[in-house]
Amino acid sequence: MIATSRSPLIIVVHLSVLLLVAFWTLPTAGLLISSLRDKDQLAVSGWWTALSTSSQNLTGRAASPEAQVEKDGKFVIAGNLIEGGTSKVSAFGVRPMQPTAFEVGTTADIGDGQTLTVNEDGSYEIVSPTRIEGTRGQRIFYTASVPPRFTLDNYREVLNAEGIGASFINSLTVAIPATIIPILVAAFCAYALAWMPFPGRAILIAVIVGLLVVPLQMSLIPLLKLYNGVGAFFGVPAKTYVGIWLAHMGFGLPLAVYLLRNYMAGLPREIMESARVDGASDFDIFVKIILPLSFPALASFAIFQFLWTWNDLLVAMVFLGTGNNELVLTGRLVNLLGSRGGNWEILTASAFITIIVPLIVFFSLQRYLVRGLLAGSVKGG
Amino acid sequence: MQQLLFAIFTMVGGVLACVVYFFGTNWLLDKIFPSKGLTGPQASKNLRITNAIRPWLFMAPALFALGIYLVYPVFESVRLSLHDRSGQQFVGLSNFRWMLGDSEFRQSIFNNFLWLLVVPALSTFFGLVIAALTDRIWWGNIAKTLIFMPMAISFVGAAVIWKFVYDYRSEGSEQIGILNAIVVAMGGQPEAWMTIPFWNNFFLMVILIWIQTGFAMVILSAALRGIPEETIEAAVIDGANGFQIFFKIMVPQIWGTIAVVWTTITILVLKVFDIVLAMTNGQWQTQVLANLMFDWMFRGGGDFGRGASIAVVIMILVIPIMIWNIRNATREMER
Amino acid sequence: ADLKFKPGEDAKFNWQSFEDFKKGHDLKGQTLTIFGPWRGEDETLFRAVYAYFSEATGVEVKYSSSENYEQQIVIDTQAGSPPDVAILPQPGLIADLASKGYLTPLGDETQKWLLDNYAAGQSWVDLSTFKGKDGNAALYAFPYKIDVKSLVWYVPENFEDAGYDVPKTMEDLKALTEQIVADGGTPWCIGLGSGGATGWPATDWVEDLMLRTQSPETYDKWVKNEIPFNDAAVVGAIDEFGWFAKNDKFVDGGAAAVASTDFRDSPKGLFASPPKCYLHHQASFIPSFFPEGTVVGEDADFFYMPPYASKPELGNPVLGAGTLAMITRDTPASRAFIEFLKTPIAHEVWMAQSSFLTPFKGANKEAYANGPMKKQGEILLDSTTFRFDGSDLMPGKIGAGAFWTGMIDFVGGKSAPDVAEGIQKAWDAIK
Amino acid sequence: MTGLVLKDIRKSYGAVDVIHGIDLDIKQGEFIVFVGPSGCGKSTLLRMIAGLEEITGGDMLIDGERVNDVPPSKRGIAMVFQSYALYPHMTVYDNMAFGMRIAGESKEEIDRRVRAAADILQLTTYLDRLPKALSGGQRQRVAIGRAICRNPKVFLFDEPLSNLDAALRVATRIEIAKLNEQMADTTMIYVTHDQVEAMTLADRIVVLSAGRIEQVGAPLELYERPANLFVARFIGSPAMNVIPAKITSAGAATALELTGGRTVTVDIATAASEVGKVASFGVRPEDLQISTGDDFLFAGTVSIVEALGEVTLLYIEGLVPGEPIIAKIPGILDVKRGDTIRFTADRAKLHLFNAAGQSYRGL
Amino acid sequence: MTGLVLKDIRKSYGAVDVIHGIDLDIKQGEFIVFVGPSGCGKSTLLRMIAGLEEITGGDMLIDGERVNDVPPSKRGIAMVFQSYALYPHMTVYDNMAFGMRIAGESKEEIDRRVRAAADILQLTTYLDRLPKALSGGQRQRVAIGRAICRNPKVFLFDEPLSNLDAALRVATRIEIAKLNEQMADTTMIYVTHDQVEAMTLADRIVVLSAGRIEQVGAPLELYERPANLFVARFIGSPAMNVIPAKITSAGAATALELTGGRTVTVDIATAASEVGKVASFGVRPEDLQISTGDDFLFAGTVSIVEALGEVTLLYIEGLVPGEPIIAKIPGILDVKRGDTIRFTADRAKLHLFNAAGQSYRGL
Ligand SMILES: Nc1ncnc2c1ncn2[C@@H]1O[C@H](COP(=O)(O)OP(=O)(O)OP(=O)(O)O)[C@@H](O)[C@H]1O
Ligand SMILES: Nc1ncnc2c1ncn2[C@@H]1O[C@H](COP(=O)(O)OP(=O)(O)OP(=O)(O)O)[C@@H](O)[C@H]1O
Ligand SMILES: [Mg+2]
Ligand SMILES: [Mg+2]
Repeated sequence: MIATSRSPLIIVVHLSVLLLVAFWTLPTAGLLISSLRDKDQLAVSGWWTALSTSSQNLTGRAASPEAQVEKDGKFVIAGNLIEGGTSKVSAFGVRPMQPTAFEVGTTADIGDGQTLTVNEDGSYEIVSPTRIEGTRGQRIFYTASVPPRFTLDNYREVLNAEGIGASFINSLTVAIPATIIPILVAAFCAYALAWMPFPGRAILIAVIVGLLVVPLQMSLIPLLKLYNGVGAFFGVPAKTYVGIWLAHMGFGLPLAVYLLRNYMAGLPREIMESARVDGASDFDIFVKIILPLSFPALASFAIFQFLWTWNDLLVAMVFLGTGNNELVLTGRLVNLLGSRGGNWEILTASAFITIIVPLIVFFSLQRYLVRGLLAGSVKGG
Repeated sequence: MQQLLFAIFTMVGGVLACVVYFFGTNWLLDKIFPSKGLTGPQASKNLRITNAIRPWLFMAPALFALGIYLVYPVFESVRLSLHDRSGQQFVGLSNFRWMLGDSEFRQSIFNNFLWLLVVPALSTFFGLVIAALTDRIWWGNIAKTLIFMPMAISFVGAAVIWKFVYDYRSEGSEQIGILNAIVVAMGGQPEAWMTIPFWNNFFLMVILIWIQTGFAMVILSAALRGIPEETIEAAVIDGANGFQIFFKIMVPQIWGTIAVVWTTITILVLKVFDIVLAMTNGQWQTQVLANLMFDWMFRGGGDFGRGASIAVVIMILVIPIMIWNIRNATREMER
Repeated sequence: ADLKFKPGEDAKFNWQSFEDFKKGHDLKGQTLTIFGPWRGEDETLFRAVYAYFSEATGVEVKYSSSENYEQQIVIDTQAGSPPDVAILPQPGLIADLASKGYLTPLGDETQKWLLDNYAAGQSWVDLSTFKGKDGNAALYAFPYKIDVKSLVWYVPENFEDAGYDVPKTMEDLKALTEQIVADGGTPWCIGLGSGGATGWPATDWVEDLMLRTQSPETYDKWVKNEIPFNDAAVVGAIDEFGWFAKNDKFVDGGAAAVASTDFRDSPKGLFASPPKCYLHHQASFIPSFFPEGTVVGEDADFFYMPPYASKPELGNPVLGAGTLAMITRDTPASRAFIEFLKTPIAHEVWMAQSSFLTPFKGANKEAYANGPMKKQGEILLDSTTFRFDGSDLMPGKIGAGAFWTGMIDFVGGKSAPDVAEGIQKAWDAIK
Repeated sequence: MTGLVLKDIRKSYGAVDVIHGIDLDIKQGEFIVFVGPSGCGKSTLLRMIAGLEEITGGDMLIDGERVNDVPPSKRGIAMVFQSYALYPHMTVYDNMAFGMRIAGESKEEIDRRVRAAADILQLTTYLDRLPKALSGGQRQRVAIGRAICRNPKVFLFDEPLSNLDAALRVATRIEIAKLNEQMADTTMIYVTHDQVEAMTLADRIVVLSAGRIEQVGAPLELYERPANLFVARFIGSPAMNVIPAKITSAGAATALELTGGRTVTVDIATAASEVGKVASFGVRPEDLQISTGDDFLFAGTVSIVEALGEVTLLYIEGLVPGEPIIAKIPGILDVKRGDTIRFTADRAKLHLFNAAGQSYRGL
Repeated sequence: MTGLVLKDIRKSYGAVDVIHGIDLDIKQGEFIVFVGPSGCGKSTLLRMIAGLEEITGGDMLIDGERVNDVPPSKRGIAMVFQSYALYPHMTVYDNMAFGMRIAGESKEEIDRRVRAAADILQLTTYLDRLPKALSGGQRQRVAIGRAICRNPKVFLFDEPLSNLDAALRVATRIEIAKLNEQMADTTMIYVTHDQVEAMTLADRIVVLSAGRIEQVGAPLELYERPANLFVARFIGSPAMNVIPAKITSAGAATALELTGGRTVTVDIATAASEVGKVASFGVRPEDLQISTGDDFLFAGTVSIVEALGEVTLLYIEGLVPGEPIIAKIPGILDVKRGDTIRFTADRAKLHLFNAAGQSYRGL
């Protein structure tokens, strides 16, 4: 480590990273806060307002006339608009168009000789000279300062959903082998493409790059056809875990091979030569030298492949099925949203629930992105 | 519990099968053409044979999977692109003729070029800068995790996030989109960002950049850490400042990886459609090729012929990148 | 299986039909896979329904759904692994499946059944008849679970407060609109946003107005593009929609907000304090997006989108949508399932839960879970004309594409003839 | 202008202490050579001076100013790395020009200086090559070229010539010496394993051992008056022969009894208190001469004869078990294995160390 | 069992020809040292023998069998790389054990051999370290250890000692020599820049220059009878002094007129036809002696005095313009810059080369 850590430049570095991080996390922060908010609040106020006390126009409803009591010949309905909250009411009204017509504490005439009083603490009293008719309570419009209010209900709802645990395991069953298998397969292929001479190597590399572009949607139908055919031929179900692993492997391979080959090609030739002189076969070299030295690349790819398979819905739906026993976590969560997908609160909460596993994977694999892995191996330019 | 056992069993089985293949075939190859212990011409002949076979052994599973999962669909796409909507009747190039006359297609091509120009460059740039900056500060890993987060967030989540950014409420009512809230707070007029033609493309691109920077960062971070420390020390001694070290010493040394990241994101951009689908579905002139293809394939029953012909166009667009990569690879091998 | 309502227990259910069905079908040990659009709450409700089917026949039902169900069904049928029964809300998609030969005709008997038992039976038969692979039209689908779209939502107390009455004619509705503006309020909340499907709520408006300004036959021609999209009739309807949506004073947020406000968020304006609007045109499903605790019928209510007094000959047209069940793999179980859908009990069980409307005359209206549902059901039963959501009937590229986009452009400022011409061009392109 | 001062400099890597406290005062313009066994901390010390390695303890002063926390680029140094540390993506030319470009020198000046350096180092034909297409020695020359192209206050060389052939080595060494002469104000610190380099180049040599300074002094001083056994053995090749002895009489000259029983007198003064103590008697191989007469220092049997042309090395068994005495006799000798030979040496050139290894000369 | 045969071996990198056709016959068990200027192709040649570099032209035979296409692992070699090429992710121990593990040796055997090698190379305390925590010399020792742990037919060493200090160098050199003795059947090929190493270790030295062999021979042969000017100058340090001359009379002894005008007689036979031709007269610095009498070879002014302790180097100007004559005189001299000194030398030790640089001795 160079002893420059105290230079003034480092402050600039800290600041710019802070800025970038802020920029990158701001939207996500919004999601996080939203996921902790009350579902009705989401659509009416910005998430950042949730952090501070805000003044809001709210609508409450007085208790229904059944609750009236007769007091001194008058009929009284009393109660509190703010149940168990710490909000403070500043104004109220009885007509929707004038929600702030009256100051707190004052008494408003609401017609038919009835009066309404609302206090700062939200308590109200309707006094009527005659028995109050009807089945519904009087609407009361009031302005209240609402302190920040967060709830874990959204998470509770998502986590309590039926079958979520099974889906979690399904997702892992899909994602773990679908990460490890392609890495192994791709690493072998990448090694061959990087260090084993054979005719047509460059073309093959280019073809693999080209395959990166094949749109997933194009392959679904022919592949499912193939699966069905194979399944029918062997008398096994067409939609199996093996099937989806292979599918994820197929779709992830071009990138894996491309990334890994690039990395492996950059390893110092002398190390490989030295191993070769030591009598190591290609297989030995690959397993004992290349794999350990490629950890940074393997880890980076593992992070991404895991992430894709974990967050994938389409491939799982097509190749694993949508039944209850096969449904992956993303599928389960999307189903929670209902047919029209409008439940922002569930969306936000489930987004954070799904993000956790990939983040754990990222965090634990990040330490393999090590510096100086090759230090000390060769001398020279 | 039973499910868990099944899950573990299948996982172990799957991974084991893969390991067994590689070890097994190699063992077999060495058994059939032994060279250990042997000497003389037989050994070197066997060696030549194994050396010729082994690369293919190493690549076989990958090539097999690529062949089935990607190459075969490519041919299928080409076939479909020459057929009518149901894929039954051969129609020659008429799908392509239609395409050229379709204004939505032209719009998509134009937009795609915008995307290709902006997104890979900016994602790679930000990824690189962040990877380099976070490398040297103590909370770098935390910063990286935060910047990586968009990558990890599921797509539905990302769509909600950006809804809360770009949301538009009329003037006077409370804004729940932060962008408009800021604009309003600074005294401006709220805008319906998604509906401003041309510029809305860029608002969509921001989302992809926001996501893909994490990708670029991780890959480039791995590459940056592979740079020999001594060369940086030497540059420090040579009097280079941070910027010079970054641009003149570090960047050139990981140029290959930068190219890889750039290529990957470029290709991803060619395929991008979920952002457009979720945010505008190509309306307000934000259509892109992949979404157009998706539209034709699956919307309301689908026209496979046209969908596939758009897919073919997407695949054709990648050819320059392939050529460029062939060149790189051959140059590398001359080392 | 767990049955939500014990057979024989509640008189409002037609248990006899259940017992009869049970007698006629014994398919023990078979399974039936159903692929449908219902997820979340709807899925739970539907599970309660097919539990009776399982109970009656012994068939094990596997239901699944998907966010991308349109894509999924295309892929599954194309690849040759379809579900046994598919239930889809899009006639256009069904038409395509039928024309590619993936569906099994339901037969004349079913057709007759529909004609006899569904209100406006011919409308339903027409809706469910498609051309097969052989080019012959046949009944391929069975409508089940209908949404009524011709509804205008409002808050009765706000009306009371302001002294407004529920309009009975379109002229009244327009007058009310102007009245509200005059009173300093904003009459409408209109939101067309829906992510990738942005624009569809506007198509409902246009269709509703089509049915109120033109004959059902014209509507049908329009949907089939037998009259061009830029026909004066259509342009008129679009302009009629424009009268509401393109007037900054008439809509909350002004015309600019219409396109970008999410349809899920827009009804919330009704309940704001002070109210951001008084009226909202949307289908029967919308209460799920009302603020929590809102009681339909009390806190919020709806009225039938009124017809023009000046066009009495058009009667009471109803625009709706719904899901149609079809056999994608012909097995005894899937046949039995269609038969099951013909029993009143299959309708009543869902009616008794919530959010289900049926034109099935044989189902007991009393089974509806609440007043508003019943009221909607009556709208459906009283309709003189029922027309399915036109955009769903048009080819996907139009009904779920150009039409949406066109409407966005329209509220964004383009003129109706321009927009209509553009859509027609797109339509020409896919012919 | 006091040059470079190291005050109790220490370095540890985690728990491993590598430098144990170095005190050194280097005058401006001085040429200092660090020598010492492999792994004794020479590179580490150099890297600390350069600012590449954090200083665990102690102070480093350049021109009187504490530079512990000054970044390398501000210390005005140029360095040749033991592992070359060439920029792999730059041609030889660019490698050498990089520092000057950074410093903003004019194009002509850069070209002039690069070509001059390339000329000296015989690199002119390789200027357009990338480092990976160079041989080991060529790479090392590029590394040297990179340093001498610049104009620093302090030059740091870490074994700059180890991969060069003899002729080139001599030539480059002379270039460095010239450079040192031309740039009288420039301090040079040089790590080498080559005795000749150390002796010819150094104003002062610093002998390090396991992270400590053993002796600092002018080359000849170290050669003639090593402060202790370590230095005595380390300077000079082959190493000084050391023979266990006992002091039999003290005074201006000291008499010893060697293990073999022979008595030797050395021109070194010892105190009377030393009589009877165990000591080590040292004589350099090149100071031994073959004696034909009876007046010899000791005798032994030749076990190995190494004829190097110019000199012949004789390995003599018999005096110290397991450790042959080496004699370096000019010319090509007619000596065979097994011959018994008597050796003599100039009394003034003999060395004597006490049991702790300290030289009696210094005491 | 005929060892290693190189037949017209050639190598080019693209358009650059690096090895121009090498013919060499190495007997089994022989110790061959390659020397030559930096960049002359030593490493390349070694790498071709190892099978790491493709052979552009010619044949390579091991034990009579053409091995051009045999991969390295089948050639039965061990190699010490000039750039170490350690496995960075393995500890020192694992680095050394790797080859044996691949070969499937028993655990005990591996441990025994690794520890033995570590012991010799003073690496025992570093066995658990990774290469990056080692000093340059330690890394080099690991590289050597890795090679000597194995039991190959052919050992290839590419400058294995360049980063070691003198003492360790001598010790390791002796170990290598011992190894060579113990493994009489093992061929060793060794690249070095160190004359002493070359002279002491080699059975035969191969002098390379720019991809060609200049001379092959036993060490002393090369020293005493260099085939040409190149070898004459290359072997020996400082290099042989070469003075332009004209042959004035031929015969069993040859008389020359040097540039200075002085006439010198050399004990080398020349043909009469050579009289009047331009030639080069050579004398090694260590063969020059200071003459006090009148019978001197030549005289000159001292420009530099380098006192190395054991010897003193005198740089004499005046004879060849721009190229000082160097004299290496034993001991410490009392000579100052500017002194004029006369030198003499043994006539038998003088050298004479023709205009093409070929030695007259060999002709
Ligand atoms: N990849 C390459 N492309 C072109 N020339 C090369 C390449 N590799 C080496 N050379 C050249 O080949 C020549 C021989 O290199 P080699 O490494 O064999 O030299 P060497 O004798 O080992 O030198 P040294 O003693 O400096 O290590 C050198 O001049 C070098 O510049
Ligand atoms: N990162 C490290 N961790 C632990 N010990 C280290 C580390 N780096 C170096 N060392 C040890 O520090 C000691 C001094 O190393 P240094 O490189 O300074 O030696 P040197 O004198 O330059 O040796 P050489 O002549 O072999 O290059 C060595 O014993 C080495 O093993
Ligand atoms: Mg060192
Ligand atoms: Mg070399």
